[in-house]
Amino acid sequence: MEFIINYYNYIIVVIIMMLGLWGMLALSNLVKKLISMAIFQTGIILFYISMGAKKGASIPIIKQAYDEHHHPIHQTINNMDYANPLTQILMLTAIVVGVATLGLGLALTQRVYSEHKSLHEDEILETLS
Amino acid sequence: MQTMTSFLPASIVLVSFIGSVFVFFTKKNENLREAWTFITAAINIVLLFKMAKWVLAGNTFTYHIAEVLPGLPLFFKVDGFGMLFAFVAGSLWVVTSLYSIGYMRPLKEHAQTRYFACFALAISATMGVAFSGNVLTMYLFYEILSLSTYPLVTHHQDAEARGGGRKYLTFLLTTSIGFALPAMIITYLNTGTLTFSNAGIFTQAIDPTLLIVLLLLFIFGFAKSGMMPFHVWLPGAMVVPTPVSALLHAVAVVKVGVFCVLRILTGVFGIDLLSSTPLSTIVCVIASITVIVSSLIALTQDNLKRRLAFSTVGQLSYIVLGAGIATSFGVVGSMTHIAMHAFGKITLFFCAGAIFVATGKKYISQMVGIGKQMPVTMIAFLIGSMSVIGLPLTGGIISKWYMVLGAMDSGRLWILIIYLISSLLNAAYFFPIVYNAFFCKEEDSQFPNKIKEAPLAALLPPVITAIGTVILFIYPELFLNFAKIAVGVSK
Amino acid sequence: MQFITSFILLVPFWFLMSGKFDMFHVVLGIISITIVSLWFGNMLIQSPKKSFPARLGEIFNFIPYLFWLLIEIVKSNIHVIKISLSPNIESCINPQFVTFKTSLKKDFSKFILANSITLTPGTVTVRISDSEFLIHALTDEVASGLPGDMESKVAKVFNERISK
Amino acid sequence: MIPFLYGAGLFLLINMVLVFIRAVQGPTVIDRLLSINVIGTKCINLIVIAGLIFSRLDMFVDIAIGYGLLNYIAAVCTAKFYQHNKTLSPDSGASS
Amino acid sequence: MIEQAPALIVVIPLISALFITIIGLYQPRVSWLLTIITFALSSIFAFICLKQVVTVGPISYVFGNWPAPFGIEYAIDHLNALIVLMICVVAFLVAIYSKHDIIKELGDKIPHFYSLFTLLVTGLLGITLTGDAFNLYVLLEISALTSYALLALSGGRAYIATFNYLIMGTIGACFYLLGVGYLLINTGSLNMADISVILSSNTYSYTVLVAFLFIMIGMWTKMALFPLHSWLPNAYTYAPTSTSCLLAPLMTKVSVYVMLRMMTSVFNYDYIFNVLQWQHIIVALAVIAILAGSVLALRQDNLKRMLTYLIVAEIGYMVGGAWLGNANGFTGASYHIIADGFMTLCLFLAIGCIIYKVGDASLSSMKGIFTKMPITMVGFLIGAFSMIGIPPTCGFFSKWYLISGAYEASAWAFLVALLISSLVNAVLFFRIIEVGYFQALPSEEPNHHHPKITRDEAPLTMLIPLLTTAGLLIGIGLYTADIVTYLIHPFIKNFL
Amino acid sequence: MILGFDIISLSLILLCAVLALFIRDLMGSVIVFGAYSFLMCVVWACNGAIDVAFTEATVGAGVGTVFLVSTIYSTTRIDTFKKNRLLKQLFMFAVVCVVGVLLLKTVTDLPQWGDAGSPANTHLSAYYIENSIDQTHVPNVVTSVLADYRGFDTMFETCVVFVAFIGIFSLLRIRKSKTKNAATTSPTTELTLPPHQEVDSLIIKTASHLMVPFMQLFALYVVAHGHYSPGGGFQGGVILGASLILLAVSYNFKKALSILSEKKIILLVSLGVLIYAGIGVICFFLGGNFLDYSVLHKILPATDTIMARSHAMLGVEIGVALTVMVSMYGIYLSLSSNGRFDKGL
Amino acid sequence: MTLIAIILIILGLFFFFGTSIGILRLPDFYSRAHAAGKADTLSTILIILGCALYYLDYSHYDLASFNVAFKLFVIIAFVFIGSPTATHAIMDAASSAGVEHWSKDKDKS
Repeated sequence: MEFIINYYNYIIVVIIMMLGLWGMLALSNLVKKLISMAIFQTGIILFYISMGAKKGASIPIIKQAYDEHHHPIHQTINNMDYANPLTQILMLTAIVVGVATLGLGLALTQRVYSEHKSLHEDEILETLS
Repeated sequence: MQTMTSFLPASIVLVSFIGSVFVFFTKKNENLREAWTFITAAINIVLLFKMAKWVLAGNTFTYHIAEVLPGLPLFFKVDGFGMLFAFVAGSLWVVTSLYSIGYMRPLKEHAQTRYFACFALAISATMGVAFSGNVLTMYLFYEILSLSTYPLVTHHQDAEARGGGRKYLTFLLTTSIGFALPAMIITYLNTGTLTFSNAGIFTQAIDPTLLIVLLLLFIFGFAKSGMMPFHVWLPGAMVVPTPVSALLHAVAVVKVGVFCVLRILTGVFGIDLLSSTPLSTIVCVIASITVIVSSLIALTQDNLKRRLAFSTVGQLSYIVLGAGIATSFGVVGSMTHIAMHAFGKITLFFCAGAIFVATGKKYISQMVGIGKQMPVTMIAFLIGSMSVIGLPLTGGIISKWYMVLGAMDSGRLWILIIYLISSLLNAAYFFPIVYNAFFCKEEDSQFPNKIKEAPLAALLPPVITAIGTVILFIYPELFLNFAKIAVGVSK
Repeated sequence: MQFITSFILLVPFWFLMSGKFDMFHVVLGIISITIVSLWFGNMLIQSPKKSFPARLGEIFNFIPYLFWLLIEIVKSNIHVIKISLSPNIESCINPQFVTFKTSLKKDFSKFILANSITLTPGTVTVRISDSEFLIHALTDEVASGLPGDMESKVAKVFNERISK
Repeated sequence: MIPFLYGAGLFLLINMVLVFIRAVQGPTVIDRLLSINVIGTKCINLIVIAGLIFSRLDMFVDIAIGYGLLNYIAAVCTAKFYQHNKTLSPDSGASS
Repeated sequence: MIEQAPALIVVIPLISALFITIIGLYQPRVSWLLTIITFALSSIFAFICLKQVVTVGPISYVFGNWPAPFGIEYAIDHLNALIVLMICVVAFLVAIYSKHDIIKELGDKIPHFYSLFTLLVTGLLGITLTGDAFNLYVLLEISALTSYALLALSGGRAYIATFNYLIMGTIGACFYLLGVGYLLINTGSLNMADISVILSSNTYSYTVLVAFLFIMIGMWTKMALFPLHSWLPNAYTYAPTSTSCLLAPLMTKVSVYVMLRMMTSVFNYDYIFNVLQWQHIIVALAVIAILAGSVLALRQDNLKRMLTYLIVAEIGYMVGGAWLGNANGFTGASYHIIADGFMTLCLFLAIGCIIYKVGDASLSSMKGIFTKMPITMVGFLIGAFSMIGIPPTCGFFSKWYLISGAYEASAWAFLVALLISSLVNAVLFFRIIEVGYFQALPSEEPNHHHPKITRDEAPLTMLIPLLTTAGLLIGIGLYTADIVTYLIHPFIKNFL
Repeated sequence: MILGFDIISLSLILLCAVLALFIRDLMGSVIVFGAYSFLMCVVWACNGAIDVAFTEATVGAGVGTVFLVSTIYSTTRIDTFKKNRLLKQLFMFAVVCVVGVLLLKTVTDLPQWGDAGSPANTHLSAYYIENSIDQTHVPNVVTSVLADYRGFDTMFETCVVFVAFIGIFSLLRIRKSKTKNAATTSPTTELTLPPHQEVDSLIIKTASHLMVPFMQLFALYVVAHGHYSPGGGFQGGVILGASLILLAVSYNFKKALSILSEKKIILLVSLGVLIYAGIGVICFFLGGNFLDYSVLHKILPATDTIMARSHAMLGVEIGVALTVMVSMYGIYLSLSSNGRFDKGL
Repeated sequence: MTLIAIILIILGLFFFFGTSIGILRLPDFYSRAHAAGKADTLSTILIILGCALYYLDYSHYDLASFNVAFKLFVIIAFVFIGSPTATHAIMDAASSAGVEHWSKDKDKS
């Protein structure tokens, strides 16, 4: 039980990723493939975020005091108090990349549909052969 | 003995190459085009003579082209053997060019420009092989030769030519990439060098099994030498116009193959290594089998060119056999035999071509009594076949003599027997032709009793080469000395 | 005019959001507000000719309406929850579509009316076509009580005259 | 107070599971849309509560606003889809 | 400006892509010129970098002036300086080449094409130069997205093919990202050099293995190693010719480079070859890839499609070479990246010319092509010779090293596969040559009077890149020793 | 991190994912997938990753759903089922299981969830947290790392958006009037859209009137205050774009294009990246490395090197916002009108 | 103050519970939309209001906290406008798409 609680995120990550991967490879509908792709990507994002989480830490925005010229006053900052910013930045990028890929995939889907009048992979392959 | 760096070898290769380019771009004017051929051939000869003088004095030329792999440059090195071969190729090129004109023009062959250009390119590559200083360079020019002769082989561009061309390239490329290339690389990895040297390059101890494998890979890798079972391309390529067969079988292609094998045997393995290990026997056995089998096949052929082709296969194995004996005399003999056989065989091919030009006949059975119509041609044919068989008054005897000497030196009597049998077989497949040509019964003769030779341009070359064959008997030193220098035997 | 009005409307929004009053952020704010007002001022303020006091009046009228609406919302929630928690749902509801015509003219007042109807007990606006409201009512009594006094309240807020 | 907020959040989540049952059940797509929309709105609350638990509500509130806006837009878009595409069952849907 | 050269290599195309888009709104035809200028400049800077690397040693360029593990670093060593130069030159040549082709195939989408084109190359350049594992992912995605768009531009069957590519490419990129995640969780760093240092000071755990595995699988998917190759042939076949000319030489090669890079600068020899000991499996995979690629190529009738299968085989060369685990194999793999890049380029350019003039690239339409387009065919022949491995073209030398490596590692299957593939290539290309050479004639005429096939060459903007590439193939071949001693060996020295 | 929230919402997420993949009606799966993203966003907020949560809420859930819906609108909702697929699915299931087991085996090797002492949480990230304020004066570490320490990444991230837009635009755009090669484009590329009626919804329109300006201002606020609170260029840009999308949805394309014409869209989308890259290039000319903002203090008024970084980050964020806004809008327009730019969702 | 906040939140939760039950139990789409549209809005408003109060109290009514409170009001305002609109849109969509509505008569027959 403790194991599951300690590693719950990671287990879910694996399951989600594999679900997405399976969907990408096995499902026939192009839009569903893309949705699976997005699921796969979120799985990875969840993985990164999970590794950056810290028990008892706050968000990575530093509580800062400022002087009258609006310049920050120097203070010592403890790494343990704030969540990991690095993984978050990486994942910001990953999300944007994900949505860009999704958009492009959707554009392609539309074109495939107008070309083959179907979104079903097997049907499209049938029309090609 | 001194080594000098000189652009000369490279220039010979380049001249032919440039000649080929010129030929290609002067397709409009036939005379100008062929003038280029002759001009380049003449320049080549001059350059060759210039070099020959130095080489005979015991010097070697080197020229470093480019260092393509670290420690493994492309470079030319001219020694006696290379010189010998270059001489053969260069001088016969002139004759063949002349013959080509005489052959192509009357038959109104198409795409003559391409033909001459590729011809020059092939010679360029041949020279490259002759002068190459290491296996890599040799391999390079070997491949270029294979590719540049492809348009020649498929000159007719019909279904038959296609089949022949396919066979040609399949065998040559398969063997060179499949066998020679790995052999070369393995050799390099084991020795660190690929430069030819008379002592061989396998200086440190090498696994004997590996050596055997390498030997086989090399011998079969240079399949232009026609070792059985990779000889198939050779008769297959007989569909070509006769001058090309002449080039293929007498001058450039097959000789390059044999040259390469000889170079490998002497320059890479070295005579000492060969004779001190079972390698020598292996080479001899392979070559002997080829000699006998090909001669037997030649006996059964009715198409004159095919018979000549199988004869070539046999003769090539002769040469390899000579080197395989691994004694100085044997090697000298086999080197010289390249030249002797070249002159002899090219005469034969020229004659076959002349017959075709004059009468359109291809088959031996149709040539009964031809001597009455084309006496000059058939006399040249006779001389050529004598040289191939190895009878006195022709150059062939000289080289065979050395080979026999070599065989006796090595103390392997069975090789002598092989030589004997094969000579007999040679005689068996050549003399009936000549006999039937001149001495057939009146009623069997298929030709009118009227002299009607081929045009002069087609007639002259066989005569020249036939005379050359005879001259080589009188002055064998012309080539013999090169060979002796190459092997290091005193003159 | 639209620009100025929307600018004035947006300024407090920005500064209450921002909460930073140093020079840098104020300038940023002004720039942002200007951009938005220039670009979308005509969208926020649909009737450019209306005078400023009239606008203020609308806002003041709107506040009591809002309170009334809040009470109605709470009522409606209690109503919905009563229904959904009642053990026998099917007996206490009788869903039906009801239509009625409104005499409100302005789009904005129609919008307020529609949303108010949605938030008040038992009714949801489904569609407005011209002046006809299609409404889904959950029970019979609310269906019969439409549109009630809401329409007049809305009209009062926006100074509209209704024909009833 | 924090445990209370924690409990409140958990209660919200459990309720979301209940709403989600409707999304699973259907029966029509629009039912799903409705329940998902409700879940979306509740997520705003959840984020605000999470902000309080982190005691950094000033930071979380921006997300909540953005979230509300985007949830609204997504819902409107989907609704618009059905307004254009006047059928519910996919089989007779856009194939006309 | 010289010390900024590493950044400029990437920044110039990036900015020019934006300008192309803007100017393209008003002057679509200018975009071609801009693209050419861009890559000329990039090539110059790449060359400066190369020179500097050779004389001074590896360069490190940090963006934003943050020290290496904290900021993003461009680590330019001997090999990637070379590859960057190759990418720039290839892009330059394809840019010149594309002028007429694009006008013919895409019509009014010219500025978009060039913008995407430039960005694609930006991405590839960045991938090659970067020393940051995550930056690599972003650039990977840039190049991937642009390539999806570029591939699909020609329409028709390209759409579904590209869609499949998109799915596979995303899987590859995601796997890579996952691998980087596992590295991050182990080391807390993203800088390759830094990761390497941290990794080698720790014991290798199971997670490191998974990280390595996922990065490799990701890259194999991207480079279309055999069982994962299914997307490649269709995607490249149905694409606009200029796109396939650009993508075929670069995309897969850069992925191979990433694999090499990961093996060398993140993990180390000891881990890969002594701890994991997968080399036998992967070389076996490479063997299968080579054989399968060759055999499948034999079955194709369309030249473009045939070439795509050859790429699959060539990928096997490089992967196998890299995993032989010795200097020669690694040299072969690295050198083959360059060689194969130009080889593929040459062939694709030639086929592009043929398609431009003849209309399609099926084998039957090649009849009499030698008479019709002799210059194009010269280029094609040289490319084909390089593919087969005939000296002095560079294809021979890469094969040389690969065979050497295979021999040293006693990977006999790989050696044989290399040879077989060479032979299959020979068969393939000579089949084409035969068709082009022979079927010109109506054959049965007795006097061999052939109907004149008029010469009809592609425009000069297409021929010049083709011949340049062909020349480069030979030139690179002749300078192999320099490339190997001054660029590849210094790179490998640290690894082995 | 809030454990209970996480566990329940993750379970819910899993359900959503499964549901999204197995609903037959594509609209249904898109809707459920929207919920999936929203819930994901909650998880991230609970894990302390608020910038990610913000981005996911805007980019992933909001705009992503809109894109999916537009695509389905332009194509079809039917997901036909064929039996012969089953074998492939089973095979893939086996493959995926293998990979999954491989990954599950690593789980125990990983540091525990929320372990502050794991390498990932100590090496680089500690440096950023401890030095961000001193080196850049930006309390939001995410922003400072995003725009400065790893600004080069972000530039390309913006570029990705740009690429996506240009790619989609060039793929889909069909110009009716001046297609010279109309004969070459096969008639099949002309898609038969469902019969289109203008749906004139007064309520939605009026609501958007009210909301759009405030949304815009809020978005600009998010961009401007990225240093102090979550948000920044991407999130702000997406909200800006989303507000435009809202307008386009509630009105029609004519209105939509009158706000931003096609030409302007292309112009602005490049301009945004250009601002970013341009700031980097200015750094060149001032003698710094690419994107070394500290040299900008030479031209920015009244700033030292550290404030220069802070201010340049804002400039960069504006560029990002511009690109993201316009490209999201442009992508929506392309997708929903199937490239015709005349009528759509 | 905290107490008021707690009461508000609990009320909000209660309403939300009602919503979920309603969504689950009500027989047809339109009536469910009633539950969703109404209770959802109110519960959100209540919970956020409670949070705002609590936060003000917690941070001792300083300037920054009013800022936050304002933002929370913005949320409320958006929900106030958005939620009915969304409900309306969905309803309209349903009726356009032709979702059958439940009625007593039909159920009986």
